[in-house]
Amino acid sequence: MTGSEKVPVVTDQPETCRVADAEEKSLLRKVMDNFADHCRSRSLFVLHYCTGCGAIELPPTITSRFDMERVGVSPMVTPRQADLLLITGYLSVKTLKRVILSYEQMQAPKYVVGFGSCTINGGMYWNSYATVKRLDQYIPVDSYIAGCMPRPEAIQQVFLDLMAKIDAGKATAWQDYYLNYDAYLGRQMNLFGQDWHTPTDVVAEAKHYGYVGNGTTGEHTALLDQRATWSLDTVPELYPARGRNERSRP
Amino acid sequence: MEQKGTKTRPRKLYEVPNMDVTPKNKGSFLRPLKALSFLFREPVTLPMEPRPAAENYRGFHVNDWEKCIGCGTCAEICDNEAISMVHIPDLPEDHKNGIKPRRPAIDYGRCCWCALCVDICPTGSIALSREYIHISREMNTFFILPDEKGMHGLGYPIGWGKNEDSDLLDLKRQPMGEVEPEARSDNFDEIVDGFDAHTALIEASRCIQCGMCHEACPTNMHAPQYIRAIWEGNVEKAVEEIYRTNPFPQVCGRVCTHRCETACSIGRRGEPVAIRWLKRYAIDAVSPAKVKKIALADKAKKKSGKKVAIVGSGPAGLTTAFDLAKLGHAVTVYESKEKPGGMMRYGIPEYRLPYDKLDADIAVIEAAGVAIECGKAIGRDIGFDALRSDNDAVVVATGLGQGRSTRIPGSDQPGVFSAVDLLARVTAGESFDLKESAAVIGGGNVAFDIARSLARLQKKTFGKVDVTLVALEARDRMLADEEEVIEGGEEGVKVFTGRGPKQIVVENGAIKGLETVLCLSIFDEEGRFHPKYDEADVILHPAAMVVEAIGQATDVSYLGKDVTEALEWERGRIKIGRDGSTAVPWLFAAGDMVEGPDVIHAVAAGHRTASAIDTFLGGGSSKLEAAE
Amino acid sequence: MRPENYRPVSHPPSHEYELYFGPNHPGIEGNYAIRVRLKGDEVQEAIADGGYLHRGFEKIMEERLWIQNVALVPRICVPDPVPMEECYSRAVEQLGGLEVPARAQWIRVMMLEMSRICAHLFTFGGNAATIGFYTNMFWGVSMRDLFLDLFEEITGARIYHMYITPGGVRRDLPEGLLDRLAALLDDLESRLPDFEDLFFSNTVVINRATGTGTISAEEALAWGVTGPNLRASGLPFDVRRDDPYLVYPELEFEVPTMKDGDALARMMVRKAEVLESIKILRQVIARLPHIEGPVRCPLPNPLAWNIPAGDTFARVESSKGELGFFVVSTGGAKPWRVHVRGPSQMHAVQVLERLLARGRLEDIAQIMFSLDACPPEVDR
Amino acid sequence: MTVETGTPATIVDTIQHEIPGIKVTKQGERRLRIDVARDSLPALLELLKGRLGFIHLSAISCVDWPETDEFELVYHVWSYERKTLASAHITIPRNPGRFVSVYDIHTPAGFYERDIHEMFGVVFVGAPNLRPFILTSWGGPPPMLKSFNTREYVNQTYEWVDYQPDWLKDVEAKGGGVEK
Repeated sequence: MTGSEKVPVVTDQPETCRVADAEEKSLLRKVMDNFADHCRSRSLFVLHYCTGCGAIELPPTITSRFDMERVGVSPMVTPRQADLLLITGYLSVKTLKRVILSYEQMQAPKYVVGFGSCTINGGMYWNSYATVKRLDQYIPVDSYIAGCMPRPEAIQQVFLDLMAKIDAGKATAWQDYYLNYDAYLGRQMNLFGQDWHTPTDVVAEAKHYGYVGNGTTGEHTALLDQRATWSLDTVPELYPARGRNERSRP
Repeated sequence: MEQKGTKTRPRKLYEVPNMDVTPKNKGSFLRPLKALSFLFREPVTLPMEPRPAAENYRGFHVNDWEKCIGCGTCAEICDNEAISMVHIPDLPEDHKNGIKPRRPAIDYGRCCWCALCVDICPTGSIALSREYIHISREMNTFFILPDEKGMHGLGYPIGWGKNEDSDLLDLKRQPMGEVEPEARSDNFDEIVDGFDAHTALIEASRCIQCGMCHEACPTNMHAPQYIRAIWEGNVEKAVEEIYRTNPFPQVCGRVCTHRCETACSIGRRGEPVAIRWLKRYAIDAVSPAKVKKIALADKAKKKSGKKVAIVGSGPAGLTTAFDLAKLGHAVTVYESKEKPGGMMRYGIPEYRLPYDKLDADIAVIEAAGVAIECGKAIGRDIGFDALRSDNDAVVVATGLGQGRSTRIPGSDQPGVFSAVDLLARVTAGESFDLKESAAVIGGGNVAFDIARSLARLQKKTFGKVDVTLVALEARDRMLADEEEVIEGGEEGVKVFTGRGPKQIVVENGAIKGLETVLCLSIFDEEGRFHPKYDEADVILHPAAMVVEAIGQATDVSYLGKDVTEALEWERGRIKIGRDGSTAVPWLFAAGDMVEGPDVIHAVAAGHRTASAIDTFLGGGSSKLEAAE
Repeated sequence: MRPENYRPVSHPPSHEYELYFGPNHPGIEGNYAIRVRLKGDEVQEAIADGGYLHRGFEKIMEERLWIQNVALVPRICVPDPVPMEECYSRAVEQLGGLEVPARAQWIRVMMLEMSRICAHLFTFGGNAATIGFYTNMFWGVSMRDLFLDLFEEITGARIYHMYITPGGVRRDLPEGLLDRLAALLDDLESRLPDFEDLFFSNTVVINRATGTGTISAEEALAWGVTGPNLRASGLPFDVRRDDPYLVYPELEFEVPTMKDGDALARMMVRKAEVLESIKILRQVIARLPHIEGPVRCPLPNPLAWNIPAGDTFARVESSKGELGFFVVSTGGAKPWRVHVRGPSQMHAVQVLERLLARGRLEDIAQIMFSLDACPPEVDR
Repeated sequence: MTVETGTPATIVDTIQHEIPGIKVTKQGERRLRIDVARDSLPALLELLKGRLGFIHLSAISCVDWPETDEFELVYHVWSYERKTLASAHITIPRNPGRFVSVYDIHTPAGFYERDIHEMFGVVFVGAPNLRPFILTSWGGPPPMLKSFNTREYVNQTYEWVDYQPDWLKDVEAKGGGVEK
């Protein structure tokens, strides 16, 4: 399961990743982008995915008592319509795969918040074989909240903080996934095995959004290219119904 | 029959009375619309500002740096290895009082806010505040070094702090049995019972393994290790740990000044772990033969062919001898008195240190190959030059054998004794003119040793005790150990504190008593010894004999003129380097005569000296270093 | 946008198809998946897929000191953490021969019942949400939050209290807490008719939930169903009464049951249990002020605390059913083995698979939530 | 002679009468410990369930004992009528870790056996479903085995954050730093 070589960690997202095209932008484009950012920050749809303990504080946050809908934060059941992915605590390896699939399905711009100790440095489960220790090695993260688990007030504040960041055009972690996709993919492969791949063509998306950098492609994405096409049967573990389980076949 | 009984047993499963909550009737279709009334109720929604947390909320850490001693117990108990100790060179370091220059840093990528660190903290410095919001993308902000202001310096009030209910430390020592004062006051039997296996285990379990004792001990005994071994029930391992640094476990297990216990973290808020008694328990629990085997396990197989002579068989001399013998050198110890042990035998009364226990320690040292020649005084029986010429190196460790005199009027009377001299006579069983009443001048441990010895002899001889002890220091600043003062009082020693000796009153050639005056101050403004007295406040303590216990001096006349001149001197003592070396290359000095003040320091000096001699002799002292 | 290598997935030419329920869906508390094979909207077969919340608890508990595990155990079941603390602590007490002081026993009962109310209120909401009644969820969750405020006052934390330790509890109650609890219970009681109007006697809800996911009494026993789910099938078994612990024998309470064993019956049993818990809490409020004394027996230094060798099985009635901890000690400072038997290990796997196979697509979420299965308890 | 049914004494008598060589110990008011040879276990469970009312299989616990090279399996059965929990202890050799399934006696065994199979690698012959449940993404050895060192595995597989906050840089500049 473990690859021998470790991929260097990108702890901090490059702050300048939008500067390059900012220079090329026309004034109108800039104004439009700022306006879009402003609007985005006022309507955040949170993917309804309870990945760990911290999710228990989400119902209070969303419902009457702490009511986050008053600032435009609302749950959303499908990834494709969601803006915000909350990693509410520890991630088992099995969940991480689904998280990556969900994250890749979300439309850019998309934001990720890590809840509590477990997403930062392993937390309570630091010596558990089953959980992932650092979230930012596998998907880019916009913000972390300290706590085990963070209470609703803290979650409120992270929403407000994130909204301010989006409004200011600084919540750009998602671009890092495109710019350094090869490194992210490499670390995912280290954990899941070399045959790991997802249905989303991230490199093509990077081209679409215009965030192709030196790190977008590399040795790991080359492995993906060898596979050329994706089909249900190539990821047996994710979709065990295929070929694995005779009982479910009619 | 029995089978039949079970077979015909009625199945009662469904007959247990129960409460059926089946709804009687469905509500009207419109009933849910009642919820519309909520439109006019006050909303439960809270304002966006974060609420203040509850009074014992477990939020971010705070740590009072003034209180924190850097013991690292918080890091030890932490579930998640979230706490690591950070060495901060700016902070004060105080081994004696158990303070390390380090403070806990906390990883909020690990912490689970269980507050076990708070509950176990020996000082009560660490606490959890009511602050709970920290949001950042910068990983480094999640690793913090909390001080009393908290994570963001905002000074939130403390939430979960030290509390008696949740304190995880056992602050009470296991009780130590002692012989009752009535039963002990007329004999020299050992007073302290020692721990039994069960109490020793419980006492050992109190240790939090912070290692403050190790640092505080002059010879850096591995106290945490042997305490852990005792807790594990492995006394042999404990003895092994003890012998790594101390060949006098029997002695130090009884009469050590236990600097370790002063530094003990548990002692911050409670009673320190009884490290000394645990050591005594360990060594008492292992058979002498086994002790020998353990102590000599690291003895060198080869002989070095070098010879070393050691003058004086006190703790410093014998420790040096033990180390050198284990390294393969031929060591001879010369002792002027009849039996080896020096002050340990002739200075410490038997009720504190039974002689057979001391003999046990010395037997191990002899088993290492050390030759001890008793009754051989250098300068009297053997010349110092001969010693020099016969050996490759010489160590002098003759201690402080001479009592100092107060030189007050009457101190030259026949009935005035020096404490060391008298203690030695008591040990040797020599007779002296014991009187029915006695006065002791001095407030240190030696003064109490002689006072309590005299009390015993008086009780034995006359059936009653009349010993007065006069100390210069006030009661709360007595030099003697607290337990000496208490036990002495129990045995009938009358203690007068804050008084200085004025004169010994003599009438008709017989001592009538000791006159003392009130002491106003002991030291002058520059901190020098210069007591001031209130001459008007005079008390006469009736006594037929007086013992002076105000300090000792050394006698180095045996060195001879040449050597004395070749040596460097400092305030009447031989000047030595840290390793016991003197200005004369082949001559080393150790123990009370050059340093003081107690057995454990002498042992430490012995180790250093032995190591230096081994280097001087060209032997690799690798073994000793490895043992360190 | 459509990736370049996108190929449409072709289903086999069959009127049967497979559907992946979860892991990100609102049908169950937490991160869990069900794979269902459907014919039309009739479920042919359901296969539970767990492990998304697997943290290897049983393994890492073997690596930690007895006291350190106190911080770990509540995390086994997020919505109802107190029974975990109680069960683990009691196992350690049984092995170590610790006596829990009377006052601590009463406080523990209080904590357990508060936690039960919280868990049931949460389930009220969840049950409603699975059939599209979000108002009830909003009410349930905000009501529960008031209890969490009290928890915060007592223990210093909202969710993971880490309050019950072997030998008692960590601190005594803050001043005036019992009054505030009494007021909150009154408040809750006064709110229950609202829940009743909106939800429990709502014709739509009753029609919708009647006959959904029915478990007969025989099945319930055979499948190892416990807790409210068992009682909803007419079997009045409750660990608190059958295998009593703490001061439950001194308390008066009923074990509510229903006969039907369907989703509605399970909801009703939970509703009745909230009332019983209120009753118990009122007794605690009346008795606790008269019980003086320490709240924890003296513990040895936790860094050097060996528990005598042996094994024990401690049981607690959690809001979901029978919770058991099998703890083995070899006389060391750490447990040799801790086995957690969560009630959901039955409910969320074998029982759920069987029930879903009888149901229809639209019932799946409701059945899952009506069983009140707690996936972290399954995965551990 | 009539023996009153329902008391633990009768349970003990019945069990000992039916299955010779069995050791039954009373551990507290409602706890029985039964040590039984592994071959007799299914018969014991049948007896407990069919005649004595122990119909609820509370749990099956597995304990790894590398020193004796054995697995200990503990079957906890509860009787709703007698209010007693009986824990039947058996040991099976670790190699091969193989035992017969009791699914046909107690349905809940299906889950526990599957769980033990996953976590310890014990194979239950006749179990309906031993497919991976929790550890579908796992390629390593059964993690609950004592021989599996989770800490070592974690250190090999994952990286930790290397914190470099400003205060630490200051302290390091002065010669201090994090003590290992």
